[in-house]
Amino acid sequence: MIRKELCKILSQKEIAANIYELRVKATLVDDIRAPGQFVHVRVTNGIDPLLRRPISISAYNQQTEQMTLIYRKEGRGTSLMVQLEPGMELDILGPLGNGFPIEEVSVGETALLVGGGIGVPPLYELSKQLVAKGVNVIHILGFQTKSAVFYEKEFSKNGLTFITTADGTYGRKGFVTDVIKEVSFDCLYTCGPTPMLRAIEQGFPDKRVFLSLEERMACGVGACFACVCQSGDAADTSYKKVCSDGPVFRAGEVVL
Amino acid sequence: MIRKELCKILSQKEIAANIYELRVKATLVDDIRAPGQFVHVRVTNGIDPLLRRPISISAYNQQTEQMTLIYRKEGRGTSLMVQLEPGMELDILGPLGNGFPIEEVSVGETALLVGGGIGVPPLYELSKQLVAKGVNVIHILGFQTKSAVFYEKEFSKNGLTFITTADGTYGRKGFVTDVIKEVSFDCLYTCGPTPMLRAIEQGFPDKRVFLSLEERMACGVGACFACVCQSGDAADTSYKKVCSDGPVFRAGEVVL
Amino acid sequence: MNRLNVELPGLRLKNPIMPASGCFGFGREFSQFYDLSKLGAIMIKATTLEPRFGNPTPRVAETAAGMLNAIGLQNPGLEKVIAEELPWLSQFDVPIIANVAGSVEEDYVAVARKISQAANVKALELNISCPNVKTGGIAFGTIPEVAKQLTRKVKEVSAVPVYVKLSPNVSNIVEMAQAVEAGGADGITMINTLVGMRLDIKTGKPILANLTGGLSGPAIKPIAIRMIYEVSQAVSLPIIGMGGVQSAEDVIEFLYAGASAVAVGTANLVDPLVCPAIIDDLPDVLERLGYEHIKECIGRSWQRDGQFANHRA
Amino acid sequence: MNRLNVELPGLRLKNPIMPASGCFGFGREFSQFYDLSKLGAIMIKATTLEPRFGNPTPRVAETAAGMLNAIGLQNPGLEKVIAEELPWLSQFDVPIIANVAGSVEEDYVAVARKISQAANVKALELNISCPNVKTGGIAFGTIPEVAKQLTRKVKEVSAVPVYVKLSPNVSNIVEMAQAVEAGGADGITMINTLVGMRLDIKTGKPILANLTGGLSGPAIKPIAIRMIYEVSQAVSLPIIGMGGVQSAEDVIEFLYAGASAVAVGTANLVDPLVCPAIIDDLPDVLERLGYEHIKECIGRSWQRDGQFANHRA
Ligand SMILES: Cc1cc2nc3c(=O)[nH]c(=O)nc-3n(C[C@H](O)[C@H](O)[C@H](O)COP(=O)(O)OP(=O)(O)OC[C@H]3O[C@@H](n4cnc5c(N)ncnc54)[C@H](O)[C@@H]3O)c2cc1C
Ligand SMILES: Cc1cc2nc3c(=O)[nH]c(=O)nc-3n(C[C@H](O)[C@H](O)[C@H](O)COP(=O)(O)OP(=O)(O)OC[C@H]3O[C@@H](n4cnc5c(N)ncnc54)[C@H](O)[C@@H]3O)c2cc1C
Ligand SMILES: Cc1cc2nc3c(=O)[nH]c(=O)nc-3n(C[C@H](O)[C@H](O)[C@H](O)COP(=O)(O)O)c2cc1C
Ligand SMILES: Cc1cc2nc3c(=O)[nH]c(=O)nc-3n(C[C@H](O)[C@H](O)[C@H](O)COP(=O)(O)O)c2cc1C
Ligand code: FES
Ligand code: FES
Repeated sequence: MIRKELCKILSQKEIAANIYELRVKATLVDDIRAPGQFVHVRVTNGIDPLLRRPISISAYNQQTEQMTLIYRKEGRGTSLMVQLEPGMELDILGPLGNGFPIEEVSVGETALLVGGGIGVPPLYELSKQLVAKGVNVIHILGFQTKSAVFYEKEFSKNGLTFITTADGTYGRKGFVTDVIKEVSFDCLYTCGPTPMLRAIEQGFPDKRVFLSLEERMACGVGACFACVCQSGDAADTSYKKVCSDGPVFRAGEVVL
Repeated sequence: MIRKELCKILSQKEIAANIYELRVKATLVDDIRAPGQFVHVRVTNGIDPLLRRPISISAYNQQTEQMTLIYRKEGRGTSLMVQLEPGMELDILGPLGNGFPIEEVSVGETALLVGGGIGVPPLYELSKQLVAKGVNVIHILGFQTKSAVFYEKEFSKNGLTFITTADGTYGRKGFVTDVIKEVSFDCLYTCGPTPMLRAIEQGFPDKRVFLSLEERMACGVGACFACVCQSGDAADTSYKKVCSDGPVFRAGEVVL
Repeated sequence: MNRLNVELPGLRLKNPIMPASGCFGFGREFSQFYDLSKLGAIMIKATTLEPRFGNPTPRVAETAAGMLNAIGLQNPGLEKVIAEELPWLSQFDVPIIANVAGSVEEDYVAVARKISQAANVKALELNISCPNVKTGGIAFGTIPEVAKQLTRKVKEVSAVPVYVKLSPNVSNIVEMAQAVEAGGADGITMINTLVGMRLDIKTGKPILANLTGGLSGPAIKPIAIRMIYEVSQAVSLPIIGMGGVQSAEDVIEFLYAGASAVAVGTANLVDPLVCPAIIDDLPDVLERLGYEHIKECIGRSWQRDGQFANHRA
Repeated sequence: MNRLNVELPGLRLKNPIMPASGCFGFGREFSQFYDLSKLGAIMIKATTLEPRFGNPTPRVAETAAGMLNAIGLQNPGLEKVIAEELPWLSQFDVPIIANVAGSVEEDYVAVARKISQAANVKALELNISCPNVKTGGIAFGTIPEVAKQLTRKVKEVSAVPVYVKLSPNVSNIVEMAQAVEAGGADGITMINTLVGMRLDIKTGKPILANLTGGLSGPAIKPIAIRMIYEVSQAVSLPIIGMGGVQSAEDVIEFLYAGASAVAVGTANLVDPLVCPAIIDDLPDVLERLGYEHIKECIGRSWQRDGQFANHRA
């Protein structure tokens, strides 16, 4: 079930340049079904800004009813989120969409998790759940520059972790796609900018690949048709909604 | 000089039902010239609400560069002001307009100060300055109901103070105009709702009477012509601006 | 006592609140949040003869106190709406207002004839004002003679009353309203969105793939109020008002202006529970303002005082 | 290097920023806050032949991200503006754009002839679009043929270039722009305010004494951008854009849309220092976006990529 809930802020901290980790307590955590689902955040009761902001759930714990959101300070909405302090309340709608299918990879197989920038957060919970299941996990995380890198330690606990930076100030210089070629895997999960997703999709036509997409949204629940993408099957003139059919799709399922 | 200044909040408290007393530190206090001037407050950096809110200066101290604003929680703007806490900053434009002329009353004379509801605050500094000058001061303060009464003690220190409430729950039942008839005075200063001002103006055509007006404002500095009123001299087709020519006018100077 | 019920051509409304077309899909998503029978009515997404994919993305952009959309009438097409969406909606005790769109007159007529026969469709809303479709749409909505003609054609075939949805992108909204009245419309819904645009500060290019989009939300409310104020005095048709409604107070303001019922659009996208919240708030707001029944608010802005003797305020 | 200078008919602007007419009076109040020579130009309050008292109060009402005004062209009249206001303004090194208004054609012509001869008046802004005056005003702004005729008459007598200020309250803004171009206009300023209304929740009556007022502020920005985008591609006249500008980024968005300079209206009423703040911010914003000179931004939204070879982004 999707709930609209006033959630209590537990903590907030800046974990890299302009990257914030926000922990909240919320009963809607009970209804999260898979890593990669997201929530839709109303950053103000007023009209400035008007629309909600979609943010991935980067970790959650159903025992404690807590979840973690990691976001980058971008424009007006996320700048207002930065001002949240412990004890305050935040209007959250969720959980939304369909997450990464962990049943697609079996015990003993290797999963490759590839994240670009602000696409990294949802992979963290995925990584934890895959490891708990007994899957080998390798991470390739791409960032713009050294100061933007976050969660290297956390991911490293779960498996081999490569970091790339576009400007070479940390880890390998270049893009995640440069590193992918060097590792072998059974199943690939990825989230990040569309050009990255497109390169990955084209690079591994024969593998099990799951992509998490971003699109500008209004309702977040499938009612307004703002966030559609075309079906990958050319004969099928229907559409998929990123918010309710996605944000995670199997490679080829939709046109990137 | 008028300044636009980010002023530090010193304290805020609710002094009657929905009536708040806000103390701020501001160098613009140096430029206040008379009681009855006002400031124009921007309650948010954003666009909701867009316009500033005019609030009278109810007390000020040029030694300490502090001033006090007393306001009623009405709509969106004043509701946001209620959230201000010590240490926060508030964008204030001021001091604005022309205040009450204390030079119009001489030592030993009696001044009657008549305030209605949210017209009471600017009279407080006026009362203090008149007493300091050696003028006898009598106050008649009208409120809706008992819970809305504020500053009775403060005014009483300066002189005889009558309280009226419209519903009779405190002080005399009725309106300030019922009490005025019973006192004698040399000069009258008043601030409050227009019907009250009109009654007072008509009641004492032969006395020195000064009225502080309210009008919807935009700029607050005299540029936009939002807040005009007609000159009391019928032959004069010009206009007066409440924000820069007022808010205090001599009775008869403008059409109420 | 029900203080909220309103009767309009074809529509017995429990209350004057309904989601606006395009902001509620066909109701399925919102049925997760509350019982749709609570609503006065539902205006479903625009239906065209054939399925439409709509415009490329991005389709939405935010603006100050508003948003732009260029969905482009995406919908599954008449057949599927009749076979799947309307029967699904019939489980709820709520009248449906079917939003009818097309590129040419024949499309409108074909959709209107068929959809007006569905059991739960109690009225049509003729969408002659969608700014996001290239052919037809906009011209129907800005030329009085064309709007009148289309209204007449649709009236001829419709089994239920026809409301015409007016575009605010005109020099003279009264003229448009009078034209559709002359064409036989049973009511008017207004306003649709204003045509707007946003540019990306980095690239300099339009944010919306469609370049322009329709502006909705609180930003347009003063324009909607003004137009309803003008139109309600110039025609004798009832008006369903919309444009930036977010609260019960906003609803009252639309009724004062001259609307008989009110649709909520963009606000559903921000708060999926906004319609039931408004419905729950209305009785208290009426009480506070001193009205026995919501009908007393209708047209108050231009009625002479005393017209409603039983107003207590 | 000056990265901000722009040349327009009659106007050598140090920078493309100027206060919009009616939001700056005749500059006196703002001169308390900063040196007016800093501005690109000043658009002074509308001047009419005779003094005007304007509308009764309340004259302003707030709306979501905007405001309504119904000042009604209050001004001291041509004679006083020429005898007192313009000479006072001549102490500043800044071109003045005189906003000319009237009820009938003869008024416009009389004001234009006289005021265009003042030494510091470098251009006229023909206000054919003020929504708050009963006679004349609005009709001039919505009927292309009338606008063209008026433009021609004023051009005949004006000693300086004539810019015509367009109303957004029309079905077809391009048609209006083309009409004034055909009438001989040297430039266009746009947009004026949209007609709106607010009702008092307690009384049900309009808040403004004038009933309706002109909507300005951030709420209308997407409409202004769209209209400038359309008009700048359809005429060959330069455009001074306005409508909701609050920041240097907003200025860039207007230039992208096709404006050559930008006026700031309502924002002056909220922050009297907004114009100098924007002027100070612009070089940094240009630097960040990779432009050598502000002119490179003009019309970028519709120009083909690569048209400006020296853009670094
Ligand atoms: C399913 C999904 C999951 C996401 N998860 C995360 C996350 O975990 N962490 C994170 O930092 N960001 C995430 N994003 C991106 C995030 O939604 C945007 O960064 C955010 O909306 C920007 O808001 P703003 O007000 O700061 O920026 P502004 O640029 O001021 O926003 C203006 C408008 O554009 C929309 N917008 C801007 N950028 C994006 C974008 N990339 N995707 C969708 N809409 C956008 C905003 O929602 C808003 O409506 C996610 C996006 C989607 C669709
Ligand atoms: C010179 C002057 C001095 C004032 N001094 C005080 C004071 O000391 N204490 C106090 O509580 N109030 C004072 N007021 C009234 C105060 O400005 C309004 O109560 C306040 O603006 C309401 O804002 P809001 O957002 O809460 O209400 P809303 O009703 O949401 O405001 C909507 C709009 O209407 C305007 N408005 C609403 N009421 C008034 C009003 N009475 N006068 C002028 N504009 C109004 C607002 O400024 C705003 O633009 C003064 C007004 C003026 C003109
Ligand atoms: C995302 C979106 C989609 C819309 N689709 C339609 C539509 O299909 N048919 C229609 O007549 N109006 C459509 N509209 C317009 C609304 O029904 C309504 O007239 C307008 O948005 C103003 O109301 P609001 O400000 O409450 O949103 C749409 C509006 C939005 C925001
Ligand atoms: C209080 C006020 C008074 C105005 N007076 C005039 C005027 O006299 N002449 C005119 O052409 N435009 C007038 N305008 C319109 C502005 O010049 C401008 O076109 C409009 O407000 C849009 O810009 P903005 O959103 O930046 O305010 C006025 C606007 C406001 C808010
Ligand atoms: S955001 Fe509304 S359908 Fe996806
Ligand atoms: S508020 Fe602008 S002139 Fe007084």
